[in-house]
Amino acid sequence: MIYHVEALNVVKRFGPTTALDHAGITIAEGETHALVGRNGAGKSTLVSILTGLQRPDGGEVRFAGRPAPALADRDAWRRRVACVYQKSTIIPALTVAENLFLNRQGRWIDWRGLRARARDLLATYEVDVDAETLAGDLGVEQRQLVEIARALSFGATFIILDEPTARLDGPAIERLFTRMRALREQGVTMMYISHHLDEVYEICQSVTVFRDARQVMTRPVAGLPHDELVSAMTGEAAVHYEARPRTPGQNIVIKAENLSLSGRFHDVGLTVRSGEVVGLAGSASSGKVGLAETLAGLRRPDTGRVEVNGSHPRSGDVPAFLAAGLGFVPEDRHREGFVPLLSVAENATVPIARRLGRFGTVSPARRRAEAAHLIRTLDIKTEGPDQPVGDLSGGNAQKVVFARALVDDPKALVVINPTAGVDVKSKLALLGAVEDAVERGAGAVVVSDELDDLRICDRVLVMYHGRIVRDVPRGWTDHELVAVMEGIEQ
Amino acid sequence: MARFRDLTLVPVIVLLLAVGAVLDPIFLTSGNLTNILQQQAAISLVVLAEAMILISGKFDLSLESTVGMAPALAVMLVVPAAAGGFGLGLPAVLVIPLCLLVGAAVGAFNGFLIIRFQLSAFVVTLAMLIIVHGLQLGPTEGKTLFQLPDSILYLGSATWLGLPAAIWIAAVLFGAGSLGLGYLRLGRSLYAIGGNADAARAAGIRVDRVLWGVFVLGGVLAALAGILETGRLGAIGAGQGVGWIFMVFAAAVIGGVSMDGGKGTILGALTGVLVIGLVQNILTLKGVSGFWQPVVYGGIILVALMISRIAGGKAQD
Amino acid sequence: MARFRDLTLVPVIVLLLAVGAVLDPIFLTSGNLTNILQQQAAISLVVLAEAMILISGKFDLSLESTVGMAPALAVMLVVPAAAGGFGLGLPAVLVIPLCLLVGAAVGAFNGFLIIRFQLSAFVVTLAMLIIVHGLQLGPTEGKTLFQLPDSILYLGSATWLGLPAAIWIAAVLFGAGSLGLGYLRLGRSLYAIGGNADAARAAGIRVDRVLWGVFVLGGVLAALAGILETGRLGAIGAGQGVGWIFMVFAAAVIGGVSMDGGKGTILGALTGVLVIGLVQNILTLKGVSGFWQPVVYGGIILVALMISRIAGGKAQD
Amino acid sequence: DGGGAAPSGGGGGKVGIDHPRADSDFWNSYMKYVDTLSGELKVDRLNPTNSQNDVSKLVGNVQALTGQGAKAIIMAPQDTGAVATTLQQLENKKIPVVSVDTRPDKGRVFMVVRADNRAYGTKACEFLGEKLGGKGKVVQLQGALGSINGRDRSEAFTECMKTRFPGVTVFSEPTEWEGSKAASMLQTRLEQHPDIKGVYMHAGGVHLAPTLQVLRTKGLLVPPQDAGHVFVVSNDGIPQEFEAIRKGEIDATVSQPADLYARYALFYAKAATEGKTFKPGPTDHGSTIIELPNGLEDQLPAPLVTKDNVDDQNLWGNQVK
Ligand SMILES: Nc1ncnc2c1ncn2[C@@H]1O[C@H](COP(=O)(O)OP(=O)(O)OP(=O)(O)O)[C@@H](O)[C@H]1O
Ligand SMILES: Nc1ncnc2c1ncn2[C@@H]1O[C@H](COP(=O)(O)OP(=O)(O)OP(=O)(O)O)[C@@H](O)[C@H]1O
Ligand SMILES: [Mg+2]
Ligand SMILES: [Mg+2]
Repeated sequence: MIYHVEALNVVKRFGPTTALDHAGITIAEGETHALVGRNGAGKSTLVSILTGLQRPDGGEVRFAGRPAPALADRDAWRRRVACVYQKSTIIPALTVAENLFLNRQGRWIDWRGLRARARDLLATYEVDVDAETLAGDLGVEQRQLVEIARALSFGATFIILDEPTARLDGPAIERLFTRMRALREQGVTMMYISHHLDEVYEICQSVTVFRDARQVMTRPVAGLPHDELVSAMTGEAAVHYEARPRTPGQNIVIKAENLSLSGRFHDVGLTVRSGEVVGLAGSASSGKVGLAETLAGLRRPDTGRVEVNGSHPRSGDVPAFLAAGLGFVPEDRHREGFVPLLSVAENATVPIARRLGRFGTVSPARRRAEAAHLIRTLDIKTEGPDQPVGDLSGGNAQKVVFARALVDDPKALVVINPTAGVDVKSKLALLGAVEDAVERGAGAVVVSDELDDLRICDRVLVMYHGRIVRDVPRGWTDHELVAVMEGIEQ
Repeated sequence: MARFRDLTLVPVIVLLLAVGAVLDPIFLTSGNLTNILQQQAAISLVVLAEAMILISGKFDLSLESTVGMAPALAVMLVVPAAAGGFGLGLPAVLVIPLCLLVGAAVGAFNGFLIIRFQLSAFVVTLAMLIIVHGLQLGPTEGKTLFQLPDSILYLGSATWLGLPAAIWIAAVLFGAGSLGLGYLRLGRSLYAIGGNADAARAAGIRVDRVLWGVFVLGGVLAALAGILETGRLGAIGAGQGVGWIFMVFAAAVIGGVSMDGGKGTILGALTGVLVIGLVQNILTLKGVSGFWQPVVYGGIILVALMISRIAGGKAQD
Repeated sequence: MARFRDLTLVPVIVLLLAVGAVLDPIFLTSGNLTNILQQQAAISLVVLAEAMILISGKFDLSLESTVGMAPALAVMLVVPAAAGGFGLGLPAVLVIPLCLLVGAAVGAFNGFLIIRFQLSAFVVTLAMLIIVHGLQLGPTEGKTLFQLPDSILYLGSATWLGLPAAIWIAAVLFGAGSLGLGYLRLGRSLYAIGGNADAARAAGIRVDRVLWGVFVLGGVLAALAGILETGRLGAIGAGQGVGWIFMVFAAAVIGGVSMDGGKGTILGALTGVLVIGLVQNILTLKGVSGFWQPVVYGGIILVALMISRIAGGKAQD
Repeated sequence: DGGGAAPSGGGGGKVGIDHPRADSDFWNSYMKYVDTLSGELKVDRLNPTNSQNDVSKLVGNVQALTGQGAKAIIMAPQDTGAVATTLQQLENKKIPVVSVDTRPDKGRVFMVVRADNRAYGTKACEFLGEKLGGKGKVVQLQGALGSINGRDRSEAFTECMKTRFPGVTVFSEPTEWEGSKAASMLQTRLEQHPDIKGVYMHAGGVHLAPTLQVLRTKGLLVPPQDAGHVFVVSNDGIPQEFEAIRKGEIDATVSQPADLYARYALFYAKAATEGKTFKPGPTDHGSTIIELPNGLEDQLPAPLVTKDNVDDQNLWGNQVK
């Protein structure tokens, strides 16, 4: 049988790290093939090899039985494969329209025509973005939608999607799937990477599992038990989330009244007690992220103020919020999450640097020890505390951001999309880490587009058009919560 | 909106015109304004070159040395030894092609080191700034070349339709640059490369080849600037172009071109050049003391920068 | 591994020492080596300042003007009008504190414009390069200040334990800088800010305050460099420090400090200074013709850059 | 000729002045003299411009001055080739040019007012050559090799040494008019050749203090009678050089007459606006006018100042305060 895409015995090393160790994948014509594996398993590395961005150290890639084109021949690659990369390939200083048609605008650009085509394209994929805005002004989510629309618009017969849904909310994911089904009907082959295994079951026909840089399993999805898939990824039996019972304490750790930020949210009030996890949910543009960033001190509200752990840090003054006992996981890890050139240890320990030595010094040994501990508890896959975070896989970088939020034993936690791009096992670990912190007496706000993340919450505040419309206690079903979020049920 | 971001300096230019007119009756005469344009014509070509290089995310300090060295070397190749040449006896008509060729060669060498060897553009072109200037000083032994072939003098001194040819040339090239960067796929690819080279590469843009081309074009424009300057001055001194590069950067950046790449327009860079030209002219007309002139001059650049910041609304980098 | 990345220039230094020793028997004498260090002491402080500023992701061109202006202004504040001063009659012992204060003020003003107004660091400090130099030219009317208080001459000309004081001062400051950036919380925060200012802010680092401090410290170091240079030269000319900034950047960048921020070490910058000092010394000893000197000099910088690229293994920016 | 008498009733016109640079002691004194003497000589002048050592600025400044109605121009083009076109244009407009300190290679000039820079080099060479008895090693701290004055001094000095004192070895150091480079190069050279016995500095303003500082730290700043004395000849004639000569720290300097430059530049410019002309031959102020291919040149005296004549009140360096 001739496969549409084959990667055989691929080896790729980055210095001491082996990202792919004789791994491979074979994808039949017209199927949607999932690639799953834990963070750092080598998925994105395979993507860069399948799209001709990197040369494998060994092994080969074949399209429809023929060897892949030379690395320099980008046009040939682009005819064979389109891709949504895990790392953004949007160019911030250009408009959305131009980003969509980058390098295929025609020799002379007809701007009016280009904009019209861009609007059509955006409309086709139901992306609610003005074609003339600068891509840099878009939110993470909108940016992701633009990338997806671009990749799908090439008319390539093979499309790779590397964690396209990590930053999308439910309806957007549904729209993407509708699109993918239509493409499959047209005979397009797809490779789909996600840490949401239910999506794999929903959209894919077969699945390949990578573990520790090797291919460990390839199976049709139909009839594959969920637990078996998870244990193939993790190499051990699957563990399920179990609700931990809690009773909130009396201390109020986060309190806000009359908070407003024009264009984002209005007149919002909430209190979070120690020993309590409060969820913030809402569909796109509901204002939940803006609110969370205000609670963390990143934004200065137009009215109202935030009380953290009994003190009133000056709004917009992040260090004051952190000093008041706040831990924070930002929405976009690349922008506010980590310093790529600095090591895992340094990134993770910035908030406690003052405790790692005397007279303003930082002892590297103590920093490394502290980091080693975090690496163990959060299960970060890295060469060691000294590896730059920029070299980590996406999910592991997210864990470093988490480590930074937890390192100072915060009294209040604000985490935004905490498990974006994190594998199933690590997801439990990260959410467990939030719950551990809460058991130690912290109060937490969890903002997420993923309902799974919200399961740890004692109650979920649902936002709609910038206002908190409902306080949903534990025990909700997906259907109920989504109905509130979509404003169907008030 | 986006269209007008290039033109944040227009109010500054209007202000300078008004101030100039009040300060000196000569200022708004067509003669004086023509002078300003002519004086800025040569340096504006270097600004054009630098703007393109900056937009594609790179850096070239060596352009200023090419302004002197390219015409000097070209002239030495064609004039007899008695006039300070190498005495090769090449035909004089070749002087302009040779000059542009020398500029292209410097650009190509810069590109080679920066792109192939992945060396720091700043230090490579800094070293080249020194080396290229040395390649003028060495053969000329620091002497001024003043027996020049007529052809190299023509462009910088001729008048076409009542305006100096240099102004026409600069205008046409700025027009071409503006259209090219606005409407050509190749031109747009500079923004993509400067904005995110990896993404540009993933989108199939031949990043290395385009960058190389930009460096070569930059060298050619600097050489052409040298030709215009040579015609305007009537000789090639050892200091031709020396010290320009700072003004070139200042013009480009106050004109809205980002030092971080991917941002800015050719039209914006042009407004930057005009601001600098107007300031210099006003300072000259008023005869501000040479000692204090730098303070006034630098102060005005700061003010222009602030206005372009306020009008542009965004933090600069 | 990471430890040695700073020291990619060490083989270049060894090579230069070997070449120098072969070319001239004087070269390896302790007298000559001391001279090299003394000659580089003042500029090395500016490199130290620039390295810190670059590591925190900013840029300062105006340091070179501070090298001349700060001591000149300080001297004019204390010497009588007959010696070219303002005739304020301030006590002469204040000259060094005043000089450092002036440097700090320039740094603070730079920081103010760049951080508060979010203006482009390149253009702000370019304008300030011009303005600060003008603030020296204006009051001195371009004259060299010859009659200096002894205190300002002392540091640059004294000898401590058989070595020029300037060498000790530079050594101590480089040691402090290296330790500070390696082991102080504040020092480490420069790397975080230069690497990703938003992330640094979200991690609780007071980015603006730290950056401001870095600019002020940079100004103070440049003023101190001015004091050392004044002592070495015995007078303050209008050109003191002028033209240094390119060499400063070259030294920092070939020493491994990135122009993009967040990368590099103080020790690396020091090796960059040493390379430049050795090259200059060898060229002087060999008496290479002044006309061709730039070509040799620039060529050696390129070679050093390549070696540091090959030894460092990573693309530069 | 007509001296500086008659106030211009008719015929005259505004004089445009462009100064070459604002960062050297010599030119600063010149600018001061221009200010004071233009009152004394009743010269009607426009605001002076300053081309800051950049010929392309000079061209712009001259355009601005003629735009403002200058009827004669005083300039000091430091790049003598690159003003050719400008001179051509001025000639077309019938605006006479007085060139101070430098002699343009091409293009009409009404009068060149300068002392011979080659003569500076030769005088320095003769002085040093004799003091050293025609043998030994000397260092020449050059200006910028791209500047005509630096090159003239340098070539004349080297040539004279080669022909008249072949026993003297000359080390030429290109300092770009920078004190810092001068100090480093002299220091290195003295390390290499401790038996250096003479120094010729192209510019006292920038080279004097660094040279003295280096000699002092090397213990070479000793009286002329001492065997270890290094003979130093400077150039410019600023007061600090005279001071150093009096103290015996340096031995001589060539006084470049800043005052005469200013006085006769203004004088000839004014004369030109009044339609006066001049002929080659001796003048009433102790100089000679010579004929050039492209105009005339008044060669002003540039005396060598030594301990013997350092207190001469006619030297400009003794008049400034
Ligand atoms: N440029 C690089 N330099 C060094 N190491 C790298 C680089 N890119 C990837 N790696 C390493 O290769 C391994 C595989 O990374 P990869 O990005 O392929 O993982 P992934 O499976 O996509 O993980 P995730 O699910 O978190 O995205 C990781 O250990 C990572 O640290
Ligand atoms: N940086 C920004 N500047 C201006 N408006 C913004 C910015 N970021 C987001 N917005 C807009 O503010 C509104 C609320 O956004 P916010 O991110 O707080 O909501 P959200 O619930 O997180 O939405 P989403 O799920 O789409 O991220 C939206 O209309 C969004 O487009
Ligand atoms: Mg990945
Ligand atoms: Mg959001």
